[in-house]
Amino acid sequence: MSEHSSSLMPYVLVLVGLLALTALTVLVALVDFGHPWSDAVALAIALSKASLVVLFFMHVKGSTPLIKLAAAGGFFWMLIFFAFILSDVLERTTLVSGWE
Amino acid sequence: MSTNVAAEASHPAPGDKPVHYLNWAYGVRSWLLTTDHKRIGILYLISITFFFFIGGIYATLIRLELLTPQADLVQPDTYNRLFTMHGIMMIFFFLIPSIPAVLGNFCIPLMIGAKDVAFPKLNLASWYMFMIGSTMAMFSLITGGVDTGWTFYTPFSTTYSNTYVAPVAIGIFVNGFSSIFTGVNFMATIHRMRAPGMTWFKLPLFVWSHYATSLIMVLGTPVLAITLVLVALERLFHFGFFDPAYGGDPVLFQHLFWFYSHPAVYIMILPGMGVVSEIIAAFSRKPVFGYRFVAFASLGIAAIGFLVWGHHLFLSSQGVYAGMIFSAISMMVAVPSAVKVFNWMATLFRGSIEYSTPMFYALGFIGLFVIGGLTGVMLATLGIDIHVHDTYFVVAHFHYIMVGSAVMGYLGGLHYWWPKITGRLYSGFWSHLSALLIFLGFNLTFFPQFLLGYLGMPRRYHVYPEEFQVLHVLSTAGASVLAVGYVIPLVYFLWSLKWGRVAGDNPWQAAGLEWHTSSPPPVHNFTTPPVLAPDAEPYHYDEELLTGTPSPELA
Amino acid sequence: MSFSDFQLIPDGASTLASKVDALYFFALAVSAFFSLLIAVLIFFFFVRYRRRIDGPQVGERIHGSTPLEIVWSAIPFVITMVMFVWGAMVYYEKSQVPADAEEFLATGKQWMWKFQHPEGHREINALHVPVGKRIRITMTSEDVIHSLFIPAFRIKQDVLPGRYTTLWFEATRPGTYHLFCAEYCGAEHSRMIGSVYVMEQDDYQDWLSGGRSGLTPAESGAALFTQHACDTCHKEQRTGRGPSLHGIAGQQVRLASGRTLTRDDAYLRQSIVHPGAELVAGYPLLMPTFQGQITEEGILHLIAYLKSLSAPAAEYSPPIPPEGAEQGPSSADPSEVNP
Amino acid sequence: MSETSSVTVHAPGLAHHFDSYEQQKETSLLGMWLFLVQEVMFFGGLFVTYVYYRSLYPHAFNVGARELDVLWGTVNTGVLLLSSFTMVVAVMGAKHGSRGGLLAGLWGTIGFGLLFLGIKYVEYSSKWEHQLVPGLNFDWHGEAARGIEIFFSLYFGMTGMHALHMVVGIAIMFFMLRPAARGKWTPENHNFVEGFGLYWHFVDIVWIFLFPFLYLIGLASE
Repeated sequence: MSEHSSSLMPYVLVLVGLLALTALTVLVALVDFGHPWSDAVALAIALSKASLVVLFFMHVKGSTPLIKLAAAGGFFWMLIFFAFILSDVLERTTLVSGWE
Repeated sequence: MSTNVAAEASHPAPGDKPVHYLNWAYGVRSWLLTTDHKRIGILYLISITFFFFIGGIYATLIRLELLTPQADLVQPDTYNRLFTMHGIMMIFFFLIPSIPAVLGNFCIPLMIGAKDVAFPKLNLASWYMFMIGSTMAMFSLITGGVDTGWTFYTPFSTTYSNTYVAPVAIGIFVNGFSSIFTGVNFMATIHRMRAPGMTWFKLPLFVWSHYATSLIMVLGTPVLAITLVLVALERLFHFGFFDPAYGGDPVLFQHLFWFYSHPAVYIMILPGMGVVSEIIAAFSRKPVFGYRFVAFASLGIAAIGFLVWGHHLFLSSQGVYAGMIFSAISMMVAVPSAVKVFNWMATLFRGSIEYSTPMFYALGFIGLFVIGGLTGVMLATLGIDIHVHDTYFVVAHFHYIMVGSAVMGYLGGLHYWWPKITGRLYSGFWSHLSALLIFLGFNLTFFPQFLLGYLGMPRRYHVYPEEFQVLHVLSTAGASVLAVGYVIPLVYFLWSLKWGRVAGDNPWQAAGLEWHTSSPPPVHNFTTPPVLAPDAEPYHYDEELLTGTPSPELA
Repeated sequence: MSFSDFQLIPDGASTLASKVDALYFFALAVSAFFSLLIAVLIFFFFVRYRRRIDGPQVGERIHGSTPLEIVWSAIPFVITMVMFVWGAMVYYEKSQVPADAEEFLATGKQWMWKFQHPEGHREINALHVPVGKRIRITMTSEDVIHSLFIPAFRIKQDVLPGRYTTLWFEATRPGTYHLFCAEYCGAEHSRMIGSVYVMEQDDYQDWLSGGRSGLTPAESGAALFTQHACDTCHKEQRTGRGPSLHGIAGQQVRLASGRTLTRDDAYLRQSIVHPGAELVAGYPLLMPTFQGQITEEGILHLIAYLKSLSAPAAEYSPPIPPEGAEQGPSSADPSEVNP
Repeated sequence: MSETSSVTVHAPGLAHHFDSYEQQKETSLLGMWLFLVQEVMFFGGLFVTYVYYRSLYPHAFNVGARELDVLWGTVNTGVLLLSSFTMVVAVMGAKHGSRGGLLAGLWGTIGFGLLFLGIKYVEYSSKWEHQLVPGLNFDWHGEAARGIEIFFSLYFGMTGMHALHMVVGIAIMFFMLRPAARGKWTPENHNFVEGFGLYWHFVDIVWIFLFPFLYLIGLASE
């Protein structure tokens, strides 16, 4: 593990960034970007915030490859889980005009 | 490997009673508060044996009822509770913990040369979670049982069933954490606790298969947990999640349920495959053919096995193309499975094969797994599944995998490591006999069910058309043989504890670190921590190894 | 056919049956080959390489062979892909409902099957069908999930509440065959069974004319339409408070939320049971919910009626319901329906 | 783990089955991360249910979300982010042997955590008054009622599971206060504090995703 200095300053900056992104996500929610884009923007901001927390607060930046793998692996597997379940529902709702 | 191991087992001075993990402390407290992985393995062994026989009693009643086409032994309500509780007991409280929590717990630290698992307290917590979860399930059993089938399909489970669904669901939820804790523990142990020199490709294949199993436990079990929470919320508070009456979609439940419950089958079978690799190598006295391929096949089965759950939904009104994707991926599980079988065959080739009980179980495992696996491919074939879905064909298929393979693997492993666990040998004659009875009884029980399935006999029927009776009678006859076969080991294992011959440290003259400590092992596994030489290899058998007493079953 | 004869393969009585069987026999042959291969190898090696007192005490140290691994990975891969493609073709055929198939209706409920013929005949736990005709069954459930399974036709489809599923077949051999519920549905699951009677077409016509036919689904739907006073708002021309329902089935519709949907059976069902779920653009939510007031069968009838309403409303004349259908409906007071 | 010399006299805080602090620390961090992977899949099940029903009832979800209070949601997001920061303070305190820093961080986190739950309570009770609690007290007149019922089932399911994780976390922190004051955690071994910090940050991340997808959807289009 990397030895950081005892300064809290970097974490304060991260906190400020997180609060700013929170404000940003509320503000852009007031703008209508059209169907997929509003969600995409909200998701992008949420992912940025989560990345900040994971990398700095949870010290993944500077940790061993194994820890990085565990962190990324969990997220990756959840994406697979999403992709396969949604492959069914999206087929039924959009490709074939199915039940609503 | 023995020549490469720095530390040999300690042999106390003659006349001195050796201190080991079983006798260093006595009393209930020393067991219930133990953090020793070996003692926790024993705790699990006792608990799951109990649930195995409870589940077996249900199975017996089911088979007796099905002797005749009419409902003459039990009423429909009772029958539905019987097969539900049989499934729940056997799957969640016996099969899933069986090999990992008993043999894996006992052997993995020994095999990798560690003093204990990474998180000994978590290991104990896992057993307590198991006990709490199983107690809740037992509570439901005593107060009237559950009739939803072990699959809890909605909206039947959330709205229409009048039985104790919620306590059982919560029991399985709690028990899920026992599984998750075990998985986390094994993964951390295998990553971080290996002895110096024990590199990844020197690990026994049993450890590899448990690594793959742990992946499934960690990635899959939480999804079942949250699904059962949603079922409980819908049932208890009428939150809308799965019942169409509230706008929900019951097919989503099936997706979520099978996301765990299909890979759960691999939680049962992968450790069994690990056991078979160990046994085949030990009793052919050969390295496992294609070691790396067998190791990666375990990971391959775990990874691909996660992406095939949709084959349970081919007829649930899942999308046609989604069904095809799931079918194609399901087929691919056949490849790593076949790789394992062929490698085991090649391991037997030019071996020095010993006729022993663990070997009988291992070979029985392979034969039954081949049948179970190939019929699994048939079920994954969309065109065949239209007809055999939800029939006895499915019942026969998964019993070939879960009982034919997983239970044979478990019993094989138990016979293989019993001398290490207890320091005693069991009766050769009785163990051969019971292995034979189990193999024959199993096939007589479940092979007719393939035929029944293709004839169209649906699952979960307690009355059925008369033309199916002949095959049902055969099946019940087989079940009675199977039952005898399962009771015999209970007797001779218990008998061996007191009267069995003393095993010695390495009765099979097997390679592997676990055989290089005393039987039963000392409290901290090794008197001197083992170190592997750089040129050490797994399953290294040569004439030098064969010192000491000859194998007990040959003698 | 005789039930007492012992069989290993069930009777096949549909066009699909021979296709499923052919695939099954292929898979069976593959499975038998590999099972026997492994069994023979086990026995042969077990005997040939058994440890003898005077023989080698350890096995030969063979570590592996990558070419062999590739070969025995490729063989199962190729075979399973053949099975996948073949199986997918059969499945695709099963899932593509022919457009010209006659539409039967089925509802499952704990624990019985209710069928209705296009001519209006109703049956419970029995289904009479003509040989050589394509028939599709539109199915739904009143309660839990069921599954309609006719082994002789090698056909099965889950029946879900709140959703329509379809199963189609063409019977090829007259006879009496089993009909099962294959999805566990509660206490009397194993008694949710019946018989399928496949008849020669002439016999079927005789059977149809012999029984009391009752109303066709569309006629029953028309009766329900007036009985529930739907016609007070949904008029033929766009003069009512609700949209005209003539010729809408299967057409695109723009919703208040801005999306466009096809008005298929599922949409029509939802619009009756939960009118507010997806509002048509331009119409306020005035319609009350009919959840629990009309049976699933009745909803199927209403949909059949809506589908029978043709688009050119100008020349349209309403179908004349047969005698007996009008008493109930006409007596209903339109003012009772409070929007 | 490369060290072969077994430690006969164990150092304080080093469990018997580990050879070094290094091995113990790495192992405990790995174990915690694996536990979090499990948590990801647990909440993943909830999120997939959300996405599934949102694709079925897009309009109803937008309408339902308008019943939530964006202001309270935003404030709570800020509160939770602050609690994550105080958790960092606690871990830093433990790492540098500062008992005061550790205790201040823990108290701060407990305080913000309780504040979050308090605001959540205010929100929940207003949903109860507006008859928006599915099953128990739900009455919605107007369009898209069924989709809205599902939305609120998910709202309570997801925020409830999240709140439950916070309650567990706060309870654990109360149990950590005494050992923290007594100096149980040293710069060599504060793995428990660090592992708990990971847990707390994870709970924060869950909220980071819950907030926009429950509170902010359809804000512009409806």
